[in-house]
Amino acid sequence: MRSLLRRDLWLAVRAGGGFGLGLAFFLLVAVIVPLGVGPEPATLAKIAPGILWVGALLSCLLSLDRIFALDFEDGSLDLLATSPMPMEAVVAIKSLAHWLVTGLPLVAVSPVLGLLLNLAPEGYIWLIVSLALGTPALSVIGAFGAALTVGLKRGGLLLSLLVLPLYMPTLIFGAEVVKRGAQGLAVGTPLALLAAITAGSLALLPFAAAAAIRVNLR
Amino acid sequence: MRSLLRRDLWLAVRAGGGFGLGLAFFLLVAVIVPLGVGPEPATLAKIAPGILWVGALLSCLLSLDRIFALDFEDGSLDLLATSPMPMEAVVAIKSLAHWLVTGLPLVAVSPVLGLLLNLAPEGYIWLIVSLALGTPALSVIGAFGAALTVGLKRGGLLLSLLVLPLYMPTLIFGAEVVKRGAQGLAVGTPLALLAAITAGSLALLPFAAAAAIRVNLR
Amino acid sequence: MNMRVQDLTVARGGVAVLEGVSFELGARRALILRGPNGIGKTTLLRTLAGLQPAVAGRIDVEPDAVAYAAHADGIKAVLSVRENLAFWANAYGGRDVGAALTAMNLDDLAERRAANLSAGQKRRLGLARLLVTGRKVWMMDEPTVSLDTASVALFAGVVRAHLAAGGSALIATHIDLGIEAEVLDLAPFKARAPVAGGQMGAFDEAFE
Amino acid sequence: MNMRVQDLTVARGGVAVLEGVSFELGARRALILRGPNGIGKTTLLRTLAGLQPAVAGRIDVEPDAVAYAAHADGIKAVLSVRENLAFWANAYGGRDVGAALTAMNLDDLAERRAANLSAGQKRRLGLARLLVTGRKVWMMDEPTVSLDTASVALFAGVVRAHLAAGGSALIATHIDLGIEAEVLDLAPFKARAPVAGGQMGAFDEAFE
Amino acid sequence: MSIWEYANPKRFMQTSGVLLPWVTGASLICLLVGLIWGFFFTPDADKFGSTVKIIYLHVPSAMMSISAWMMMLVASLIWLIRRHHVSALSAKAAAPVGLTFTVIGLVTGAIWGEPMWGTWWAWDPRLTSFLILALFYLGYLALWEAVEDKDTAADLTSVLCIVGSVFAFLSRYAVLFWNQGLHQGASLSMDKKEHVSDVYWLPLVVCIAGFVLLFVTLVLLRTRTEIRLRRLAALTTRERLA
Ligand code: HEM
Ligand SMILES: Nc1ncnc2c1ncn2[C@@H]1O[C@H](COP(=O)(O)OP(=O)(O)OP(=O)(O)O)[C@@H](O)[C@H]1O
Ligand SMILES: Nc1ncnc2c1ncn2[C@@H]1O[C@H](COP(=O)(O)OP(=O)(O)OP(=O)(O)O)[C@@H](O)[C@H]1O
Ligand SMILES: [Mg+2]
Ligand SMILES: [Mg+2]
Repeated sequence: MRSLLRRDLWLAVRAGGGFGLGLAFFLLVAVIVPLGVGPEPATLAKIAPGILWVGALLSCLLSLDRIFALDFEDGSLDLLATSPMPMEAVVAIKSLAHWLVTGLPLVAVSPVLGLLLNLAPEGYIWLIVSLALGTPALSVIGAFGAALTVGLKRGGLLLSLLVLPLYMPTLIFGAEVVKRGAQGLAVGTPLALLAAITAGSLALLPFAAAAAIRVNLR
Repeated sequence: MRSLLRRDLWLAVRAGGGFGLGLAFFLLVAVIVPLGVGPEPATLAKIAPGILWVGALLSCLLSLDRIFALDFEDGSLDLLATSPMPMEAVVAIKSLAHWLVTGLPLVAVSPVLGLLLNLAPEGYIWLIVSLALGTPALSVIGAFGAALTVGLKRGGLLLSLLVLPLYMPTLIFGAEVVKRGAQGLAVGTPLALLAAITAGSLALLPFAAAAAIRVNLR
Repeated sequence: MNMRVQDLTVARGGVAVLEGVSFELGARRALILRGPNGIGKTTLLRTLAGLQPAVAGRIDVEPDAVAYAAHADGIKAVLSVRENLAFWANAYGGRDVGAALTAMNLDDLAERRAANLSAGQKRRLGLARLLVTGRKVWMMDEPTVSLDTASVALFAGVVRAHLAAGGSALIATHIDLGIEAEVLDLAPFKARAPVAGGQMGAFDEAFE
Repeated sequence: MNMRVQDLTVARGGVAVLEGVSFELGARRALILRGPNGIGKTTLLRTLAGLQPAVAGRIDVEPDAVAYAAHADGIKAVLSVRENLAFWANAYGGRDVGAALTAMNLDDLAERRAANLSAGQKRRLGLARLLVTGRKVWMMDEPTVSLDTASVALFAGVVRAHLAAGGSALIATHIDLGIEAEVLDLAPFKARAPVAGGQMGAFDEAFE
Repeated sequence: MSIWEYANPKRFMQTSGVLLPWVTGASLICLLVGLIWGFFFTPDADKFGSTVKIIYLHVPSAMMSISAWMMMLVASLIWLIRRHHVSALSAKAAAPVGLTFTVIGLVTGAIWGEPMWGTWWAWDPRLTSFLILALFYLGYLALWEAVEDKDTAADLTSVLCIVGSVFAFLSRYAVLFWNQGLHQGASLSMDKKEHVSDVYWLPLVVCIAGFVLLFVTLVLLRTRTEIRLRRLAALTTRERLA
């Protein structure tokens, strides 16, 4: 188990800087949106929570198809499936690795991007909390989508199509937390819902994903 | 030449519905942004031009890594490089195929998404015009990025990182055209600049991309 | 008895390719699967490895006894030879990789990135993986592809040592390995066409 | 004279692997490249095919005379066998694919999607591509990988016919094809280590 | 005789062939009666004029799109547990029908929303989960298309269907948990009739019956088509192998 986690992290770091790139994409989204939308601070402040969450979501999404696809292509997935590791554990560990190289760095730099987008000062703490709570769900939901599409060439877009609807509740409540936080309102309800979504997906989706992978390998 | 175009289109259509999926992603972006940002029509109308262009850009981006990567992995690219087709033509044709399955459908459905995002009625025509003029640039710039990253595993995010900065001028002027159009202002200048960018990239980038591929193959 | 297969039918793409395959594989024994291209060797091995369900028949094998080596080697290009092997060793319970490297003559290449190996060197690495699994039954799909004569002999020696230690091996191959082994010719088990009484998928049969 | 190579040095990963390779390849002649795994056969063939630059030496070959078949076959899984071949036929100027299909015994599989081929069937498709190129010099990297004995014989027949029609062939292989051909053993050309006077990349030499 | 015998394709073809004309007829009658009654023989509402009549399209189609997903859920579970191919094919057959109902529900809802709420679209919980459901229909269909082996496709789409049913349940029951939304609650339940008076209610029930029957008709028809397509594929394979 631990060796798989170590390998996946190592591969992410070595093969073209897993860390750096997830971040860079997040940064770029935070930069191109003001470019597209225009620079008025009031508008930006208003849309900042939403855009930051959308950015986090898209930068997770972009790296998803690689969770299993590389292992499928070079035959490792077949070999992992015949190894003593249960497929559920493989899925869980690969989601964890994905979160460590994508979600966690996003959480860490999000305050800086809040600055770029003129987020209200009260919002920062909630931005961090909501991302920390929500990004694990993004990773594990994404792993489920990646498992469904693993054998398919050009699975990338199909993957997005399957995964984005599943991301929506996380996005809605995550952005809601930040939005309310930025306005100084109570964040209890959306935060609880966000936590519930994360807990639910973490508990159930690895099984669904493992089943999908086994089907895709046959 | 024509056989390559036919093959690429055919591959896109057969392997999981190239057309439909690019569109679906565009649709999804147009849907998740209001989810994140909040539903007030006034805010949405204001950011609509920018968001629509960002959506178009991201949905191009997502399918980019497949322009050459699939051909590289199965060895076709080596064989194409030793075939009588000049690599420049290969790049040009593959960009064209990418545009036909991604850019063109985006142009066609963009008015519907304008509706979702509450775009001002005067903006629709300029949305279509600017996308029709700008998306070819997105495809060919993307092909250049894909050529630079073709040999690298996990090239997807690196590709985004390289390509997004190159997309920015297109994005800025494209969104500007729509924004001004929606407010009933003159769009001449940004439109001319957009056209210039597209013409320039179409004329020059296939050569750069072909050179990059040759380097990556050795 | 390390493995017993009775009256097995295997299918690919919903079409039965082999039917009625039966064999036994004892300890210290090797069985070589022969048959022309497309007869169904890969399909049979994948079924035995548990990657796809059998259409009919029984497979008896001790749990956790099988190690499978496919056409593809599952090598990570950015990891070194040693790291690649160490990962699989850990996955199978932490055996030492040094012996496996030496056995497959990879010592000199141990710190080389796998991306910089030649086709045959990659294959040697793929085969070294079997040594670190510690499993009794090795199932190999054309293991000697791309290997030169010296490496084929090296590999034959490794298999012989595995057999001598009580293991067994099931090998699909087109070339002669120089291992004393029974040969199972798969041609007689070729599935009959459905019109001639052969099997189709369960669904398609329901129409008859 | 279809191809002449003089004093060629080829490198991979910035390190010379073969130096001083010279040979001539006339019409109606085949040359078999031999050498242990990792000696540099693939590197040599890629250099000759123009995919990578030579470090030193000359390659003389008519323009547009070479067709190259690599380790990987460049087959699109979602296209049928015929479509795959037709694409390459068009790329090389529109030859008829029927004859190539027949020659490689692919007629029965012509409408099958390439994803559903076995390893050997895929390889036959990869080799059929050479037939539709209409090129004179065929360069092949381990063409018989995964092929069964019958298919190897079939392939040898195809190569013989190509030679008889004035073509020539350069084949890297570990097994015996049964084609009457000269053999070039690459072992003597193995590049010396830089300390022993061998070549390094241009950059590294500039430091001397 | 067990109910599972109908899962035999041959048996299914026979039985559905007998049933089909009857359900078709019944659904046409219900739809005609319900829609004509609803559109032409009910009074306009006091405040909103004739727009209220959209109810006869909106409510039944929105209901059916959710119910269709639930039917697909049941069919998928049967496939996963009992491996009856007809059940997988009926799930596949229901998807485009459900998607069409969903689109009708969305469009009529939007058209109705303009006079009622003053906006075409709002991000209210029911509406949002309904939209996500529509996207799920798209994804479900795309996944069926993308996978070549039909049994594999059935397995994968079944897993997706199970996960997606969260949103089907949400779009039906979200209004119960959140009251902040714009959209109507369960105005049709028998005990809460105060929302809709009898004049509207009776034709609506007929319309709903008509949509249910229409759904059954279309699903039977499409399942038969799917079965025939599978059979065609089997015969072609057979011929090729012979
Ligand atoms: C785009 C806008 C709309 C959407 C997506 C939408 C969607 C839905 C959905 C999903 C249902 C639930 C069906 C079920 O639970 O089986 C429903 C029911 C209903 N809708 Fe809408 N709707 C929209 C607009 C409207 C408007 C503007 C009105 C009228 C003011 C309206 C009135 C109703 C009524 C009366 C019901 C039945 C209530 C029930 O039994 O739960 N809808 N709609
Ligand atoms: N979808 C399909 N429909 C019909 N036949 C198929 C399908 N997919 C694969 N096959 C056939 O199944 C057979 C079994 O293939 P398999 O890969 O097991 O052969 P193999 O014995 O390993 O051959 P090789 O020696 O070439 O590797 C092949 O003849 C292949 O063409
Ligand atoms: N970056 C690198 N640094 C040093 N050596 C390298 C590097 N990349 C490749 N090599 C070595 O170059 C040699 C030539 O490889 P090549 O693939 O040409 O061999 P080959 O003769 O085709 O072998 P095979 O029969 O196994 O296919 C190999 O020994 C390989 O290990
Ligand atoms: Mg095989
Ligand atoms: Mg080689």
